[in-house]
Amino acid sequence: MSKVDLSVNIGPLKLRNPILLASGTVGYGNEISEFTDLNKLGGIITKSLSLRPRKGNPPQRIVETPAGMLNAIGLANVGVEVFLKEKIPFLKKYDVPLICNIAASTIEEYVECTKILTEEETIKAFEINVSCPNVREGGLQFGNDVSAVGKITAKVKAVTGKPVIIKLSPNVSYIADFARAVKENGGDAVSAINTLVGTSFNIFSRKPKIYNVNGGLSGPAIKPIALAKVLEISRNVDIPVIGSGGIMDWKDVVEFMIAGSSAIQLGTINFIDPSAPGKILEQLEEYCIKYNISKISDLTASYII
Amino acid sequence: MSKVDLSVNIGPLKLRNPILLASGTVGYGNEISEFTDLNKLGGIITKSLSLRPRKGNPPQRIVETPAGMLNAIGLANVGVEVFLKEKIPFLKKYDVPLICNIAASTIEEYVECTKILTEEETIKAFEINVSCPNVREGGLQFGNDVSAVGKITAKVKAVTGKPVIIKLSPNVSYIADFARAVKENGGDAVSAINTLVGTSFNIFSRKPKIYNVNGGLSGPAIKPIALAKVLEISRNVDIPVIGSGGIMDWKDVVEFMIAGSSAIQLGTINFIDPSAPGKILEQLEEYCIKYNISKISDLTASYII
Amino acid sequence: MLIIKSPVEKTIELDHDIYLLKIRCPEIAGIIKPGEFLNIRVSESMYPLLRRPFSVCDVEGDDLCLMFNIFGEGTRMLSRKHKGDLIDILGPLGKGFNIEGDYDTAVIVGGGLGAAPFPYLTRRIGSRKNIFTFIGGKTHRDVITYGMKNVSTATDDGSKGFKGTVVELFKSRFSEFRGTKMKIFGCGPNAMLRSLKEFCIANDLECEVSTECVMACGFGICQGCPIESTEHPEKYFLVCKDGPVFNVNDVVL
Amino acid sequence: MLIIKSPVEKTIELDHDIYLLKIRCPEIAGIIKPGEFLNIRVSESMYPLLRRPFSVCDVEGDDLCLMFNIFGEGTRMLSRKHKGDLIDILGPLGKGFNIEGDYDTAVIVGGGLGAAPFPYLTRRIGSRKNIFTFIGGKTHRDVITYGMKNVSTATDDGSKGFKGTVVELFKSRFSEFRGTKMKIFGCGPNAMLRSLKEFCIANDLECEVSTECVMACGFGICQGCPIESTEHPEKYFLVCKDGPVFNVNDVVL
Ligand SMILES: Cc1cc2nc3c(=O)[nH]c(=O)nc-3n(C[C@H](O)[C@H](O)[C@H](O)COP(=O)(O)OP(=O)(O)OC[C@H]3O[C@@H](n4cnc5c(N)ncnc54)[C@H](O)[C@@H]3O)c2cc1C
Ligand SMILES: Cc1cc2nc3c(=O)[nH]c(=O)nc-3n(C[C@H](O)[C@H](O)[C@H](O)COP(=O)(O)OP(=O)(O)OC[C@H]3O[C@@H](n4cnc5c(N)ncnc54)[C@H](O)[C@@H]3O)c2cc1C
Ligand SMILES: Cc1cc2nc3c(=O)[nH]c(=O)nc-3n(C[C@H](O)[C@H](O)[C@H](O)COP(=O)(O)O)c2cc1C
Ligand SMILES: Cc1cc2nc3c(=O)[nH]c(=O)nc-3n(C[C@H](O)[C@H](O)[C@H](O)COP(=O)(O)O)c2cc1C
Ligand code: FES
Ligand code: FES
Repeated sequence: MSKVDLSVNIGPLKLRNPILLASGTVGYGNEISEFTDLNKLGGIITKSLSLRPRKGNPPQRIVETPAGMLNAIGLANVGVEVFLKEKIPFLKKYDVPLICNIAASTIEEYVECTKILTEEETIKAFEINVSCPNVREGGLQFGNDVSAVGKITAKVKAVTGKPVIIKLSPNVSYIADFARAVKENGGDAVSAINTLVGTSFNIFSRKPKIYNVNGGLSGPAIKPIALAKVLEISRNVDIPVIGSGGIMDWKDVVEFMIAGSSAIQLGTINFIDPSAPGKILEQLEEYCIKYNISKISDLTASYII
Repeated sequence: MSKVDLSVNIGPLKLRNPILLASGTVGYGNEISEFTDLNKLGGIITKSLSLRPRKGNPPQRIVETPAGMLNAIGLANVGVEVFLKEKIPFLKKYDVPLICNIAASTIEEYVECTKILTEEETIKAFEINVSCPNVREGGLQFGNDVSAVGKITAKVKAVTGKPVIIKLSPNVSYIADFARAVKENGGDAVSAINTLVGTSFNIFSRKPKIYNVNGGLSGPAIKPIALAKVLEISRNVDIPVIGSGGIMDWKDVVEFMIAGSSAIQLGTINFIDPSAPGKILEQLEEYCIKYNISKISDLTASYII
Repeated sequence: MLIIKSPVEKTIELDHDIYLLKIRCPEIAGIIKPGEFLNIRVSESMYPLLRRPFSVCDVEGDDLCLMFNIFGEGTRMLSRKHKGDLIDILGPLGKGFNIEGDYDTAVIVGGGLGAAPFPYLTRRIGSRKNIFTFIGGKTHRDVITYGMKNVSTATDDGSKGFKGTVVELFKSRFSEFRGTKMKIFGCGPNAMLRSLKEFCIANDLECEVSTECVMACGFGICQGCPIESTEHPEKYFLVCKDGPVFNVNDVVL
Repeated sequence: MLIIKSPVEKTIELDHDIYLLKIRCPEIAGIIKPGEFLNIRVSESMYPLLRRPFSVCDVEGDDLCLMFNIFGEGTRMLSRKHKGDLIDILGPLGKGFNIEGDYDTAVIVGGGLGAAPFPYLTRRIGSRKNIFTFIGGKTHRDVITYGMKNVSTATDDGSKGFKGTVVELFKSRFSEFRGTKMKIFGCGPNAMLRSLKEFCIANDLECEVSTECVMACGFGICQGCPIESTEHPEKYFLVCKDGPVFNVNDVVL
């Protein structure tokens, strides 16, 4: 047994360590399981699921940018039904907390998805994506509207006894207001941040490189912004924060925890090095040993300001 | 004479070319004049000036981040009086349009500064900084409040006959709303974008690296975000946009113009290569010749979407 | 699928800005098939951020060969690797060409750097089938015939071989193959693949093509690389997992 | 101030992770003074983004020498430069040491890599003055005496020379200099400079110190490098323009 207590609590959700795999960056877990032992992770968050299958946007969906990438996948996913039938069985083979991420265009659809999925006992919590910049209806509009975020939180909480995490949009002036709305409406935690709206043009064709025009910016480029958002929530609202945005190594994990995160998500790094989650976990434990940190959760919001 | 017409109009302001030097990244012009011939530039924008001299924030003011940097200078500047007495004489020696950037903590202070400076005929236009993330009072609060931005625009316009450009904050959900407020209140143009709020921690001391905790993120990391903001304004509001955010070379200039900019500002690149403005100008002209663009202003908002 | 750091054996400039990189990597060399690809991290730093996909061009014993041209910053950095430099490889990835089957003549049609996967295909087909290769490019500078057999060339400007596209060249020579059981292997720009597809459908020819798409991960987790399916318009194939090689009838090009 | 791309002559590993880089750059070598610095772009790419400041360590004919330790990614990349690689240099920058003046003994006090500017200072003072050098570090690994004269060393752990700080060493030897007209030249970590300042003020010694600060531009346009002024608390000095060398009385350390 490890000498370090790596476990963390995200409200009622107990995780054996703070490393989660971010929604949309690990599919439904199959491929990445070849590189990282899912049984060791804190948890895995599914690609956003919608009530019905979504085809997603036509190509080009990806653009590399300086220290970042834009994506406009358009929430391509198999839908809740196929997910339960075809994807859950694989995930059941692992002892890893499964968090289902849900995306929808109406409040009713969020509720409907949650109702269906909450029956599946493998699912330990929900992450509600109110902040995807890549779908025209719903998505962004919800994420940038405090009262809509509050309402979604309350309605989803009403149909499930499992922890509900709201994934916040960074494309707002004061993200703490949104975290407060989540708390006041019974939400258990927030994830911060989703991607930032960005675009890129081909200067010869004068067309946007991304079919959908805008995409979501992720990767190390956004790390300073993500850290500021996490800190803002941590200093203003008493709610657990799951940090994400450009985490590439164990040092970034520590930085996000210091800034106020109870746990963190690895996203873009999985594309570059799918064995990183396992490695980061080991290095994090080494760091704790070296610096005499007996409980990693002591790092959370340990900033000295 | 050049075969290419590089001149651009920013509302009533005619510039010989679209290359401006961004506020806070060239001081008052002295040092950079050793590397780039100011007489060739489209214009130069001063460091933000305030009514009284400001000492600025204690160190550390700068942090490098992936493909970007955070700064929290805190609007250190000599104040309008010393500027007029000691800095203007140097700038008068050059034939370069001078745009004065003004920062303030109250609407009255913006008005007061403008009143004093508008008397100086060397000053061709004003850029009103409502979006500095590095001062506690004023700054950000104004920039994220549509009605405040509208009010500042109207009040400043009332005391000067010179073009007024409002420099917008990117730390908002819908920047076009702010551009619209500028237009409706008589503003002549908007600059987009100022820096994004970010932070960074020393993981060993657990202190923010920046004394001021948060800083403003600039450089190539923010380019996709800046382009999306410029495009959003261009598609929604009929007002000239001066683009900025991570421009490093002539290709970036073209990309910002295609996305909707009438002119652009070079910021962080000046620190890395103070001879870049001159080089970029030459390369831009070569590009126009090669691709038969006889008027560079035809690039503005030439996106095909 | 492996992630492995392997040493460069040799960097050869085949032609102006066209390179062949040999990497000692027995682990992948032993299992990779023609048409499969590798996703390569060209720098340890965050610049560039994403891996770059390259077809396996050839396998020589323990060595993997890649062929590429300098396109942007990533390929430029790759071209500067020296013997002994370690390359971070993720692979083998994707579904390659099916070289088995009921045909006696393999016709290879490549455009520009689309020739990259064919030296290895040629090697693996060996002498079991007849091989005819058609390679095209804009000018003679874009025509790469490294490692291929029975090559005819075409250039848009006529500076080398047939004047016209490589598909036109193939059409003009098509009668020579009458009576043989053919299978076509194509790789190149989309426009070329589209006209190849048309011709193959019109003449009822079996044809596999290798497609390209901007990728983030290369192994199915990002959903970044969709290609329209003919049979299932309600969902996309993924180029990196379901391809990059497809039967030409299965995808909308 | 020049921006110039100059070829590496030689990279020497002086000690574990401590390097000396010689760059052929007659343009700057001919004009730079001790204590002035260079702002160096370690990569053509955007990573790292900003230049890195380094004191001129020495000038040998047309060659500029830098001395540095591997601190982060930028210095790591710099340590890997080979002969002929071009280095993008901005310089000379800042205000250096004033070696003229009414003193007969130069006492150099350096901590760790704070020794970097002193070989050139030593060379330029030459035999016109007496030179005594005190160099300290945490352990013997941090004590660099390259290019210096009359050196005494101190280490915190006593693994080399005097056991204690370099300022304590200087104090313990201070009586030797009684009667001479001294000028102190200091460079090193802030804590060391602070205690040096205290001692110099207490003993009314003339002292110049070279300071450090994170910089973006290095030549006065970003306002990124403030240092508190003793005389003008209402404004900051800029380390890059008004320094990096200051009279110890003029700045709050
Ligand atoms: C399955 C597959 C196999 C390939 N095999 C080869 C090969 O054998 N030889 C070869 O020269 N090229 C091949 N390519 C194209 C090669 O990946 C690109 O030329 C390369 O990524 C360009 O990188 P860069 O940094 O030089 O260019 P940049 O333009 O700087 O790259 C920017 C981004 O665009 C992507 N990109 C640019 N061009 C392409 C392209 N044509 N296809 C996909 N993504 C692109 C890059 O991966 C990167 O994410 C292949 C592509 C795919 C998808
Ligand atoms: C005027 C001056 C002269 C210097 N002379 C020398 C010298 O001769 N030899 C030497 O080894 N070092 C010297 N330094 C420190 C040197 O600049 C840093 O060690 C170097 O920038 C570290 O870069 P990095 O990429 O390896 O580290 P990183 O930590 O990756 O750098 C990140 C950022 O922090 C900045 N930074 C990190 N450490 C320092 C520091 N100590 N001072 C200022 N900025 C820092 C970098 O410039 C960069 O912007 C000098 C600094 C200044 C200001
Ligand atoms: C290709 C891609 C697809 C994504 N899809 C989703 C998604 O379906 N639902 C969601 O909530 N977030 C999605 N995200 C956002 C990530 O979960 C994460 O919040 C974001 O990428 C920031 O973290 P990173 O910088 O570590 O990638 C996606 C991100 C990427 C790059
Ligand atoms: C060090 C620094 C200081 C700045 N100071 C100011 C300022 O005083 N007033 C202002 O309006 N913008 C200021 N800016 C913002 C720039 O003018 C510009 O809008 C921003 O940096 C984005 O452009 P870039 O990515 O090209 O640097 C500053 C930026 C930097 C990096
Ligand atoms: S490239 Fe990621 S799924 Fe194909
Ligand atoms: S580093 Fe830019 S002003 Fe000193």
